[in-house]
Amino acid sequence: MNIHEYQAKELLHGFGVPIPNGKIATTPAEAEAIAKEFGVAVMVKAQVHAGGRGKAGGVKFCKTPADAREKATAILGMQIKGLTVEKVLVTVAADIGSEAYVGIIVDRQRKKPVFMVSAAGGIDIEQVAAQTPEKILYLPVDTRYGLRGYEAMRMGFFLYRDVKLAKQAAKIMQQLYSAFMASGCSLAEINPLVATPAGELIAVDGKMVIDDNELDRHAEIEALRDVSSEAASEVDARNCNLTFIKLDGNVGCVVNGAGLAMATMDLVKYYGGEPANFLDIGGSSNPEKVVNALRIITADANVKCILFNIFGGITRTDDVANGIVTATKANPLKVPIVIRLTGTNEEIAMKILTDNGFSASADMDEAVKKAVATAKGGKAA
Amino acid sequence: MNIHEYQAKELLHGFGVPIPNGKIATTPAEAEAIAKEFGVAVMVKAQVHAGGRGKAGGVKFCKTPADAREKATAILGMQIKGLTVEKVLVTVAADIGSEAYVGIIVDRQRKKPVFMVSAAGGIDIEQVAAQTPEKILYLPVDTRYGLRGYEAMRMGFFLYRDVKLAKQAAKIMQQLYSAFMASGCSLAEINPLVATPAGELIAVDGKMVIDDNELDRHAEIEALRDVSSEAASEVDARNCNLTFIKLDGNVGCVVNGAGLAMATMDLVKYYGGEPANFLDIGGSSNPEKVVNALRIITADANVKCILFNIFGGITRTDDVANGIVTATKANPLKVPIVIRLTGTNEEIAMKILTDNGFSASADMDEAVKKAVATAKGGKAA
Amino acid sequence: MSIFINKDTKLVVQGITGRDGSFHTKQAIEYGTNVVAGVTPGKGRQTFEGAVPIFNNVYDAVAKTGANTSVIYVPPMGAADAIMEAVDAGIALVVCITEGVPVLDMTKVYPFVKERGARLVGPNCPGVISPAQAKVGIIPGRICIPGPVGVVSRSGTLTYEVVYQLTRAGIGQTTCVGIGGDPINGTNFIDCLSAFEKDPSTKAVALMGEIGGTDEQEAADFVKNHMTKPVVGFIAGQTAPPGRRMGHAGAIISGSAGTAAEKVEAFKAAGIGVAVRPMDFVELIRAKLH
Amino acid sequence: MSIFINKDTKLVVQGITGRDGSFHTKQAIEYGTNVVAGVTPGKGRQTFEGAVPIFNNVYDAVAKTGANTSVIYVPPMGAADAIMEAVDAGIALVVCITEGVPVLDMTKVYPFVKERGARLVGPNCPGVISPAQAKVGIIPGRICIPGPVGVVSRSGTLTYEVVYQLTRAGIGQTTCVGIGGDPINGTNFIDCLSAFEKDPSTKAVALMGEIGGTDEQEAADFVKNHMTKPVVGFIAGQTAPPGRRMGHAGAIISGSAGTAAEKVEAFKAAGIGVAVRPMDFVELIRAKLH
Repeated sequence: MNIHEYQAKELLHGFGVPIPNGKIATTPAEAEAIAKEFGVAVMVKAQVHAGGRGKAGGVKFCKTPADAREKATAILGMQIKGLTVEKVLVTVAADIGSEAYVGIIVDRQRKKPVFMVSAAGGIDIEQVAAQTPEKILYLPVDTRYGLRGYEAMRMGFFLYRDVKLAKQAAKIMQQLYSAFMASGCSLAEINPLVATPAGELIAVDGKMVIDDNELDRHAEIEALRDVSSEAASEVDARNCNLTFIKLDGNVGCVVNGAGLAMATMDLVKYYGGEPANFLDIGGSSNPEKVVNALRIITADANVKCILFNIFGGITRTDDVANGIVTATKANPLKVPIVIRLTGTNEEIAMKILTDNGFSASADMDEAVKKAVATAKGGKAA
Repeated sequence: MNIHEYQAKELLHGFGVPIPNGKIATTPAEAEAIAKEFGVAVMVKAQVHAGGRGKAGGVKFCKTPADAREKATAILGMQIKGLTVEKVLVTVAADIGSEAYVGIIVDRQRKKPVFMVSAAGGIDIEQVAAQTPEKILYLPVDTRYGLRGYEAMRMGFFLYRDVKLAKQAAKIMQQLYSAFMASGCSLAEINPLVATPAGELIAVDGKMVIDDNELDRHAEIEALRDVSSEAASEVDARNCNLTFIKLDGNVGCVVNGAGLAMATMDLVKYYGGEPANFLDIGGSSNPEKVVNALRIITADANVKCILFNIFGGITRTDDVANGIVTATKANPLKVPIVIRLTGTNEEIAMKILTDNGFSASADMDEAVKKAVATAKGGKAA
Repeated sequence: MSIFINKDTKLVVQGITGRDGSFHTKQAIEYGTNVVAGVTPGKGRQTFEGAVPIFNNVYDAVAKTGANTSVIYVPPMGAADAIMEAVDAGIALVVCITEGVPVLDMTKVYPFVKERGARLVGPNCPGVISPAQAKVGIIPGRICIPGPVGVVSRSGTLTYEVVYQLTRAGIGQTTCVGIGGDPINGTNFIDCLSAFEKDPSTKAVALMGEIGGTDEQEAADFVKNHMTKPVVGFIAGQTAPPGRRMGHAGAIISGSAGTAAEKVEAFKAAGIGVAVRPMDFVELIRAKLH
Repeated sequence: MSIFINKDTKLVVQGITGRDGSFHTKQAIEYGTNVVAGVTPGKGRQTFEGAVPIFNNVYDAVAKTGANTSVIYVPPMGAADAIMEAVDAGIALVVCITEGVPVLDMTKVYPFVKERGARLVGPNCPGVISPAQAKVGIIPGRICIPGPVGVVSRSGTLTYEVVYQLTRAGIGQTTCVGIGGDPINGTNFIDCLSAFEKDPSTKAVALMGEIGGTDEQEAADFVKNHMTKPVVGFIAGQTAPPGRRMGHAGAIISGSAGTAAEKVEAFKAAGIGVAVRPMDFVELIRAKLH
């Protein structure tokens, strides 16, 4: 789960990380009032779940309150990577001496959270990584022992030669690590970590991504979710425990398991079709999930044919069959459906479908071919 | 460092452990008022750093407020193992269904904190351990991973067959472990952990011992220290960073290092003398420590001779010599002194002593023999 | 022969009385797996289906039944604890089916399991099956037959698909292992390839990978340098849209690695046969076997 | 020959600029120890006494100087961290002099050091000296001479006492090790006895124990079953008053073990010569050497 910059910074601040003063505005007038209150130059920053805000014009420096109003007017309502900006963070503009990058992410290879720090911070950090990898220090943390003091100091000295700055940085590493672990993060970043000319460190931007699997333990984090900044169909799918990503094709796919879902999409493409979506109904199944999946897919007017590809393991195919029958009784389908079912309780599922006038096959290749043909203009039973 | 039962229980309660309602009284009238406020039968319990309070008559059941006043009158001012009772805990008497023992201690052999739990709780738990060891479950905790849920449940089921009680107990184990780790304990005990007839668990008595080495990190725990319940000379010694235990002999010993201090006492005894104390001036030395050591030892009227046995490693013998000179200039000694010094900066130390009219030897055996003889009636230079 | 599980497997089911646990335990028993015990705290001294004794914890189950393998169907927040309990109780192979285990939990579970020399398969995996010998997890028994092919896969249902096609073509399996697709899992491709290489009954290996990470590339290296047996591979996600990248850190740590094209290249460079469609496994494997 | 340290020891001093660190580093250098580096965060690029380069951390010290042994003089709250840093940086032998290290810190340090196959001596110990070769810690160099006796002790100054008496009697030492008296320490009697048994120069061992715990009894068992070389032992605290017991738990876990009498009995049963007074070592060891 993504949270906004201002939320991430507040969380980090709760663990002691120094951040510039800031408040949220949803109107230009609010932005102006906040800038007036602060009485210094501010940044107005779009709060959306998308990278590259700065390059898209969503982050602006404002010398005066009137300036803040004007910039907020431009940014609020702006579209960034398909998402509408509904809030801006108005925050005191820091005096910038130098900018460092500090990130922590769970690394598959090392099977640990890994810190990445670089004195060459800012928006071009990926280029630094690609072109001058020696400018990045990678430091894996053994979570059994936590981040040890000497590791934090090592990062501090990698970023700053000055011992006072190095010690401040080491402290921030500990605070960032605590926030990362306590909030169940898969990613936390401070970029830039600014050293002011006065010798103070301050987190000018912050980003946190929460492991969805942790949310059951962290009601306070789940409460930070901002559904207004996500695509409605994806919010709907998530509320139904489905993984859904909208695409541009016309074959609506309902599959169980991410691997099989991807293989199904690959096969649709292989046979000349275009998938309309990725949709994984997941493991443990119930008929309700299928009803929701059909509702979400049929909301897409591009879909010309619906393809079910279900291979039952922990998913019971009879649950899926019951879901199809229930959903189509309540809302008769306007597009043809091709069903492929095999595995757990396959015989029961086939009987349910046949009894209700559906046909189904047990062969994936055959079903995909048929769905592609149907979407191109043919018709399924 | 020891803390009182009421302090330990408040600490445990802060981590969620259920405890009976209770308040501290320093006068019988207060005890009566508290009992009246609670409106139920209470226990009046002496708060003193000594085991065996119950057997010494320091813990009493009181049906009425008048009863509480009477029992408090008897207990306040009572001596238990040489310590005067200055406070009593007046606490709601729990309804007792069964009594379990739960303790956690750092174990040298396993190099881990080890839980010990037994359904046969109460004051005779050592007998249970000696006679029916199978009634105690030992569970070492790997602090890298913390107390895991299944370990806590295993202890819960060892204590209670009923799943509800087992789960309550498991939760209390987690809370106790958290309190143990967060407070820097070397010991924490709940004894008895009472199961009420209504099926609730409650910690009726609690004990915590804090690792002195942790106190620098735990100002809030250091603040719980009750110097009124410790021997004045030991409080004085601790404040001076000295380890001091008073004994009954007449040879006052000032030694650096616990092993050498014990070996010195052994040798005093071997040559027919009796040590007046154990006193370790520890590692890193400064003259101040010696001044304080002399003050504490000379306060004991039994002391007939003072024996210094210093073997300098990290302790510098010149620091010790300077301390002796300074202390005796300020407060001339009334008893003879025998000095043995060798090791780091020995030549400088010898010169300091000689210049100030002291004699000193480098041989332990000789010095001990001389001190014993002096204490018996001879005289040192 | 087979890898990881066989006729000597003595299985304890953690979470045996839950919805998934009870359903799949029945299936495992029907399949002929030696299910010796179940664990559900508070249900000790009961029995499952009148046949399998239930214990309050894995220690008791191991002490009383000699269980050597465990399968886990407990809810995600308790899965890490269940894995560590099994390993602590002396179980040598733990198969964790549970989906949704927090990845930070796994950062502690992984070294815990390694320290004790046990093997974990999963979490978030379909488990292991050695056809006609034992089934530990949720891979449907009826889609497998005994034979010479070792199967290893990061995905669940895609594994079933391929195994089913092999079976329909009369090509049986020594063992099928679903290693799971979570960021941190206990057993990787190389562990399985190495075991298949050593298993005398396995004559060829089918490997199903996915986009993301570099496990497939490392597997390809292993095949190139350490395997004598033929391997056929597949990568799912050729047409998947690029996932939303995770901050700068995600980009830095993975670099350009993880695309399907790159993985297919690595396979080819290692001499691994590449199945374009799942059904292609049949002909490719058949050719390798002859 | 010797154990743990010798002419090849390349020492890094953690906390080299502190009061104790600087004092004892000078002594170590005077003794002829090869002190290659010091560590004090923030003082990197300076030098100690114009001769020893100082680094901000142990990694840099190891990378630049090839240090293989570390000695720690940092304050107690930072000692656990310093030990782990040294081990992480690849140091094989870490000697921690610091007194007052919280014991719960050590419950994590101990497995950390073991996991990485390093050796920790201490904390709260006087260190190690191999006379005429190297001195790591605070054992005064002038009280030692080279010779055939291995010395191991739980206490600091008592060790000096015994070593000094041996030296005055002309009996030299291979290595003297103070293992420290803290509840959890990195190296115990058995580790040292085992090393002395293997060291060809060591002909006899002097062992100084104390009341409390059961380390001496275990050492006696080891001597009985695994040592061919003669051992002479001493137990301090024969006349010490019983310590205040630590709750019921303290009584349960230690039972009746730990008295001086019991330990002396264990020594006698294992054929260990028992010194009644520290000075008795001289005659007992002399007899064993001839």
